[in-house]
Amino acid sequence: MTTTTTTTAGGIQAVKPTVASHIRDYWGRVRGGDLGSLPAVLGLLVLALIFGVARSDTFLSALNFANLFTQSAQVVFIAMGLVFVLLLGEIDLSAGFASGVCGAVMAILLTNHGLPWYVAIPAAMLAGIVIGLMLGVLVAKLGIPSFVVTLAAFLGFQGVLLTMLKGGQNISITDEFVKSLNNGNLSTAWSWGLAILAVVGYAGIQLNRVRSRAARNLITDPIGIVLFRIGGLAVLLFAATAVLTQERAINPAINSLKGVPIVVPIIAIAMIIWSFVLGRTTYGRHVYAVGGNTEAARRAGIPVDRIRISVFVICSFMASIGGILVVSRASSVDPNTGGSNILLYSVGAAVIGGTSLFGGKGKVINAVIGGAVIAVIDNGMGLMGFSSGQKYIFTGLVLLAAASVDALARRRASATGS
Amino acid sequence: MTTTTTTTAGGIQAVKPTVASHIRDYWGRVRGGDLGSLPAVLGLLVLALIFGVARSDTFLSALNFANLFTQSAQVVFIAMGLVFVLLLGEIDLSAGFASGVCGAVMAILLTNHGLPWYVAIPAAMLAGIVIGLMLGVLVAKLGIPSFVVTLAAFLGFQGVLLTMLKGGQNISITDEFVKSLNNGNLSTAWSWGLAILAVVGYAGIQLNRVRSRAARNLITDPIGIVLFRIGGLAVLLFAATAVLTQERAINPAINSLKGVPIVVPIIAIAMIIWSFVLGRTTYGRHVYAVGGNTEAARRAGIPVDRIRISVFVICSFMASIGGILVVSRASSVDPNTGGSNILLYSVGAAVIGGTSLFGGKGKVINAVIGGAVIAVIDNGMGLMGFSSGQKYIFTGLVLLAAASVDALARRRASATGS
Amino acid sequence: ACGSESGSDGDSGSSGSSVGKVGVILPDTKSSARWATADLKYLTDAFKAAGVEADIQNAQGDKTQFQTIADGMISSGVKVLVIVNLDSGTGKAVLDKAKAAGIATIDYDRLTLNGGADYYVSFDNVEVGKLQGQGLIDCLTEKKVTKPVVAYLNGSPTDNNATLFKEGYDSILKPKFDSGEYTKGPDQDVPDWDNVQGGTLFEQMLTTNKDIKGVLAANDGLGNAAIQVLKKNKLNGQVPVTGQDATVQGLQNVLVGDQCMTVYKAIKQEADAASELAIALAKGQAPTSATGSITDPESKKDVKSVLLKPQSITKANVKDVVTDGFVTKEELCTADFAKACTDAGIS
Amino acid sequence: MAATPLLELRGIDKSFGPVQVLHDVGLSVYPGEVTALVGDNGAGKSTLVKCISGIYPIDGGTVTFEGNEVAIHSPRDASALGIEVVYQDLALCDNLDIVQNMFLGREKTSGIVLDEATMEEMAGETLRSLSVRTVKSLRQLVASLSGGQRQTVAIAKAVLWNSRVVILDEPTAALGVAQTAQVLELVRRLADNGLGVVLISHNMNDVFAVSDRIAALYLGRMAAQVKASDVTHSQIVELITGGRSGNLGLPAEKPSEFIDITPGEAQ
Amino acid sequence: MAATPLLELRGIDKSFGPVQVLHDVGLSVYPGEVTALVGDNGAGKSTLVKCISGIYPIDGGTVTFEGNEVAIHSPRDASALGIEVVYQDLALCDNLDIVQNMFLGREKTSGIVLDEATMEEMAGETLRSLSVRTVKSLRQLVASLSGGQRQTVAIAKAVLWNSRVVILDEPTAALGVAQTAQVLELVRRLADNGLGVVLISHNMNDVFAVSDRIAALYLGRMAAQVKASDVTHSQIVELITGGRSGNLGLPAEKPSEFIDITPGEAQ
Ligand SMILES: Nc1ncnc2c1ncn2[C@@H]1O[C@H](COP(=O)(O)OP(=O)(O)OP(=O)(O)O)[C@@H](O)[C@H]1O
Ligand SMILES: Nc1ncnc2c1ncn2[C@@H]1O[C@H](COP(=O)(O)OP(=O)(O)OP(=O)(O)O)[C@@H](O)[C@H]1O
Ligand SMILES: [Mg+2]
Ligand SMILES: [Mg+2]
Repeated sequence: MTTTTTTTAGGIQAVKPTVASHIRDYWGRVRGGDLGSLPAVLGLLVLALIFGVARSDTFLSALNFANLFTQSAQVVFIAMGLVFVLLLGEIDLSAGFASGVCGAVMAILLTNHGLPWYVAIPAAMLAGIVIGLMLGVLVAKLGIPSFVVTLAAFLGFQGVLLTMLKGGQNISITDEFVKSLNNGNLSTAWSWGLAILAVVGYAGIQLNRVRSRAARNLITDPIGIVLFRIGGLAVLLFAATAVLTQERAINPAINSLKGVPIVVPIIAIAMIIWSFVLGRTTYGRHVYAVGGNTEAARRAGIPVDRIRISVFVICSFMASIGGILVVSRASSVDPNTGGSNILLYSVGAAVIGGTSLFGGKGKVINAVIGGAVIAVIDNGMGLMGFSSGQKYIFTGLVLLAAASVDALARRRASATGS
Repeated sequence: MTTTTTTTAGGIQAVKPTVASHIRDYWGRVRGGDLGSLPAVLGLLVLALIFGVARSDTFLSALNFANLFTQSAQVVFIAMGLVFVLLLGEIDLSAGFASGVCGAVMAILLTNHGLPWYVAIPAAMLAGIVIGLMLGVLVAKLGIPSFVVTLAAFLGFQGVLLTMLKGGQNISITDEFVKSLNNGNLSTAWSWGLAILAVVGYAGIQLNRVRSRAARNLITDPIGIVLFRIGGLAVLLFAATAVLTQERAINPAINSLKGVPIVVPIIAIAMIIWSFVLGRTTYGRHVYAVGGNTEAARRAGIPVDRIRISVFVICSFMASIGGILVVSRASSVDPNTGGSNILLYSVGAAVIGGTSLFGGKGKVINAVIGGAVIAVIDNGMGLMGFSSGQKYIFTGLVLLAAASVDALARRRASATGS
Repeated sequence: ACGSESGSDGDSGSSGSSVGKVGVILPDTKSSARWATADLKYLTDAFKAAGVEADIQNAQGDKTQFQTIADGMISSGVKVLVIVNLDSGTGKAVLDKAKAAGIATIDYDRLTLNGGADYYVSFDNVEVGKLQGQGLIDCLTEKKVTKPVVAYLNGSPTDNNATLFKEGYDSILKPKFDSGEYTKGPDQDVPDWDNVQGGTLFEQMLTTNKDIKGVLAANDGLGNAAIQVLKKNKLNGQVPVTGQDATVQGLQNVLVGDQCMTVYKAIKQEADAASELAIALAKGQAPTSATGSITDPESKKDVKSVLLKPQSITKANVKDVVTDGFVTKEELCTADFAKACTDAGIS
Repeated sequence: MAATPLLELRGIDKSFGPVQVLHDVGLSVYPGEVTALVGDNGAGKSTLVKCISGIYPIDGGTVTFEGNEVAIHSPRDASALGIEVVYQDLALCDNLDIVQNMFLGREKTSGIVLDEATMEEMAGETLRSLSVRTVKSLRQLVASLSGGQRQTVAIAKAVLWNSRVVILDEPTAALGVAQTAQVLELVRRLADNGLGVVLISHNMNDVFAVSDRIAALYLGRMAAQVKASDVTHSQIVELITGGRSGNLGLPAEKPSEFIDITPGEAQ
Repeated sequence: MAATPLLELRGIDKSFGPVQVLHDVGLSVYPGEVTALVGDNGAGKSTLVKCISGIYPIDGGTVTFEGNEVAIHSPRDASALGIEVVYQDLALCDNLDIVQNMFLGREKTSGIVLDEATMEEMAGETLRSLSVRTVKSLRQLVASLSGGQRQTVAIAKAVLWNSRVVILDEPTAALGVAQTAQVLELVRRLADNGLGVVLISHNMNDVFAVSDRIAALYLGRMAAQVKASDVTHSQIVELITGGRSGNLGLPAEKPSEFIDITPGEAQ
């Protein structure tokens, strides 16, 4: 093995990795069971393949592809928020109905009080923050298990929602801005513009990092690998943009439908922000620490209670955005908004993506990938034309299959390694 | 301090506790935060007081007292089963619908196939065992997180139930034996007989234990405390029996209603058996060990996978009994049997009773006490005449209040002690 | 020793020993907004006016709760029990218990099969479905659509009423399918009547089958969910959608032409009929209003009934609903719909 | 050496439920000195340390820091005073890597972004100074470290900061020969820099090698606090195992509430 | 002393993902002898133990027990062969009490009911023999034990059974003076009873006090396995820290893949 040995600033001997050694290392890690989100992505591909074969004409159409995003927005947002709560080993059963309540706050302000969207949306988000604060204080300060607190909240919010909707009315919204959030599309120019911006931004960050670490003589990823990553992202994003900027209307004569759904950049921005917070800030580090070993975190002087409260705030805040988006999509809110299987789906999304229910392990992007798995299942099932009973059964089976890909991949890996 | 020092068989010096020292010790333990199910019992008393004051005529009536048992049977049974799963730090989201499926198995065999109860009931239980085996194998052998497996099963069983009921029909049962299980009452003679048997049995076991430990020169509880316990149980049981053997029919002329509900001894027997299994057998010890520290258990040679499978089997088995009882009570099964909030209530019951979601901590009796809390809330709310919205909200608040009693008690205790 | 003394905490001071208490159990808040908004109000008003103490509760779609509430009412000594069952099985269990306690029983809105209630007050749910089917046909005819593909967005698979509605519209539409005049499109149930899921389901239907030309949605909420998807594709108004319940949202959709029709059940009539019966029974009188009768298809026994007719609402007669006081003009004719309201003659 | 102690405990009592673990314990830590805290297994050494660092609330007694009475309610308070502790039960976050653990609660940032590069550099230097040679990468999760490697990380974490008092609870228990020597040298160096150091150890050679004073706990009571130069090896062992040695230590009668092994109630 | 080893390892390889921790390791354990296994922190001692006891699957090499090649896939297999291990990371169930932990996996029963009384008696005797004096009750949860008390419980757990080979991974690290002496005596007694004993320790005094043979691991390779009487204290220290001492040990060049500290990729 010929490795170039460089001396870094600290005076420590280190090995400068080459592209080959990097790939070897990655493969070693994969064989060693450190798979990251690979299995979930694999599961996603398998699912896409299955549905693609079964319903090739529709599942793989641009229209359906665009629909996927708008359909999954609520679950993805709640799941992203839940990742924070799960990272601490807590649970928030009330996130679904919290999103319903926040959606209702917005709808009531818009429709019943005639307020503009720039009042109604912040109000809904504020409602989310207040809800989270309440839950967090009960859990952190009184020490009631979060399962019980949020079970109580699950019931309570259901009641609040019913009461807000005067016992069960639907409230329609007509505000075009709000409706466009989860129904509208970006123009073709904006679509391409944002895609290019994203790729350029990513490239900038990656290259800058290599440069600055290299300047301090710390080990960097080989430039080949970095370029490969940037290229990969570019190909993916541009392909998706190309598909989404095609005409996909059912009847193009009546109505043109093209461009990236507005909800895509919304999801992307949320994902980037929260990934940044978790991965690159002190706060995020402390969340992992408290989730990994609360006692160690406390001994390190981390304000455990405040962290605990904050994750509930983040979760409910994200749920409020999920609520806003689902109300936007349905253009109405009803007492079941945020009910049904939304919560279980959201937790499932986070867990499928690789977040542990015991805390300390998980990433925001996992929630997005897991949410995509759930959305694809739901979406594909909708195309298959099963009866209700069959649909439930197949959804369960497909979910299980997607999760087994993950489990088996990790198992195989750990059999050869640790 | 005058303590009598005896020398035990092992040649180790030991202190023979007196009644006074025993009480002192108990108080020390309570101050030290080791409260057992005391707070849950306290919560129960507080609830009974609230509802008793608010609806003194109805809540405290013998009829309502008897109703409490039949109303809570399903949740209590599922919660008892869930304790095993939770002890391992796993979860079973499908227990609710599993109980529905098993109930439907019984109903279909009874009604559609005209089979007798002694075929249908074992068949339903068998269905429960098979379901549990399936879930357990998926979790233990494939290594898929139990949250995902049972979420898939939650969906799948919903579909199975719908399919079994041909898309949404109700199946009524007419078998009198099955219907009596969760509707009938014991005769007065049987009621008293069983109550006396229970007290005598308990006394026998306790006294025998004292005798056999004393014979080996090991420390025993002071006989005064043991007699006090036996007396306490006797007073409690006899008082309850006395209330329940009174006539409680609204209109005794039409229909006499008295005796202990048949479901009471069913719950009691299940509780005794599983408490025995958890507390006094090698298997139970191993369940705690795996839940407390899986790796330590594995290193001690405990077959972790088999234990993991077994708890799912027990859980689904208990769910099947819960299903049988709920079908008995409703005299019918429909696609929503075992749905709604049954699952969350059951997990809530276990958690309120003091079972940890992280494994290693919990007792079967806690599930019964927690189930009682949930049942009292539900029952009491039903008597208050709230609107739907209010009812959800108040149920949430009362649940929270009951849980805070627990949390605050433990907190106070731990502030003075550890 | 218990239950014989009836509660005296009601707000009616006139509850003498001869006037008993009435218990009403409503089914849920999800299958329709009516239970929590309309029935509750009308029944409460009627009982209050008659000075009869009433305990009205909602089982929130939970069968176990339904029974728990019934147990509570029976033990609190009601004299009349009015139930809207969640399914016939539990319904029957409750009715049996009530009868054993000597309580008079009324099936409200839904007949408990083989339950043997004393009275039955209802809109005919199959009839509702028939109106929906007919309404859709009328709209399609009016739009001169040939060989339309019709999609079904049914109610919750676990709700027996959804089955009855479907039976109704199927009976009207099936001949059209059979004759080849219409084509049957996708047919899906919406779990829990969940509008969001309904929207996704319909979106998937439309993706699969791009020439859906008519949507039979089981209620206004689901109708609205379908309309939102159609709107996205600018197909709203061209593809007729049905509904039910005459909700504000549904009526507004009808007014602007996005929704073909809704079914109005004059709930006040139904509530009044039921409360009249209950009040008479509570006062120990023999009720006279139950003139009709219906045969329980399972027990083959006759049940004394009050049967009411649901009404089909299109743009032309939206104002009837307002006139009836079921919705107010203020609720309905908000800024966005003011013009449509005027056009429809609501002022 | 300064006459006034940097940290002084007086009359500390601590019970866990019915069991009293510390009885009226006093301890003085002087700047520039290494105070060894010795005692048998279960004597209460670690409990005392956790009382000082605010992990356990004390039931009675006072803590004086630089002459002022202080109330330490949490590890935050302790580190605000400049007290750093290496705990016996190491308390590392298994899901974080070496660098992340070493800087936990004191992360270096540039702007709001974590400054990983600086932290990595500093961590590498500190570990090198502790003779750690077999760690494969500073980004290895601590869950996968060997016992000695974990202990080194915990020690490195505590000495990275400018503190006034450093308390080390059996820091060399899992360390190899070379690493132990390095840590003892470090302990001496810290004291020489004017810090107050408390070293808990069962190894008498180590104790006598570096400490200026020795405090011996016996069954939760402070048996004696003496200058290391005034006592012999065997006297200290007697204090540890019997609570007294000649005229040193506790009065003769054995505290009545301690009995060898009390088999409790079964179940 | 018997000529054939009771337990023999040959050519053991073990990697964790990309990192190879053990290279071609051989080790022989003879009945009636104490074999000390020494090595620097992170040398791979605990990993080797876990490979023997079936916690980690081995990547290559053979394990021979009493002359027969065996495959050990789990701790159950190991204890079926009569191999008992005291692990460095003690692996106790914090939610169980002392007696329950000591008998975990080997509970005494009468009929199907646990025989708590017998277990309590046996546990008490064993602990007493290990000089444990400050445990308040045998029914105390192990979570509340001091470091040394936990270690004693783990040791007591392993020696309760009739086994053929006992492996102790740094058993005296947290023990006090008296307890350490007891454990060393126990180790010697076990060997004298004809068991094969493997003792891992960083304390050279202890190693030379009780062991018959010494095996030194260096960076995952077996540097030397020699009779204790043939080597000196300082030779062993050289083997530990450098991998060779005079004509003992590994060939001179340093294995290329080990580099002091390799700062990995940030994040
Ligand atoms: N949380 C607790 N609850 C009850 N007893 C406890 C608790 N923590 C410690 N103890 C008891 O207090 C005593 C002192 O424990 P401590 O850990 O302070 O001992 P130590 O001197 O550090 O011993 P070692 O040298 O073994 O580390 C022990 O007998 C222990 O069992
Ligand atoms: N699960 C794992 N994944 C990756 N590396 C590991 C893992 N377990 C151990 N290692 C590495 O293997 C090497 C050997 O570890 P091991 O625990 O065997 O050392 P040891 O000789 O017991 O050291 P100590 O004396 O400190 O206990 C260490 O460098 C450690 O970091
Ligand atoms: Mg200690
Ligand atoms: Mg080791």
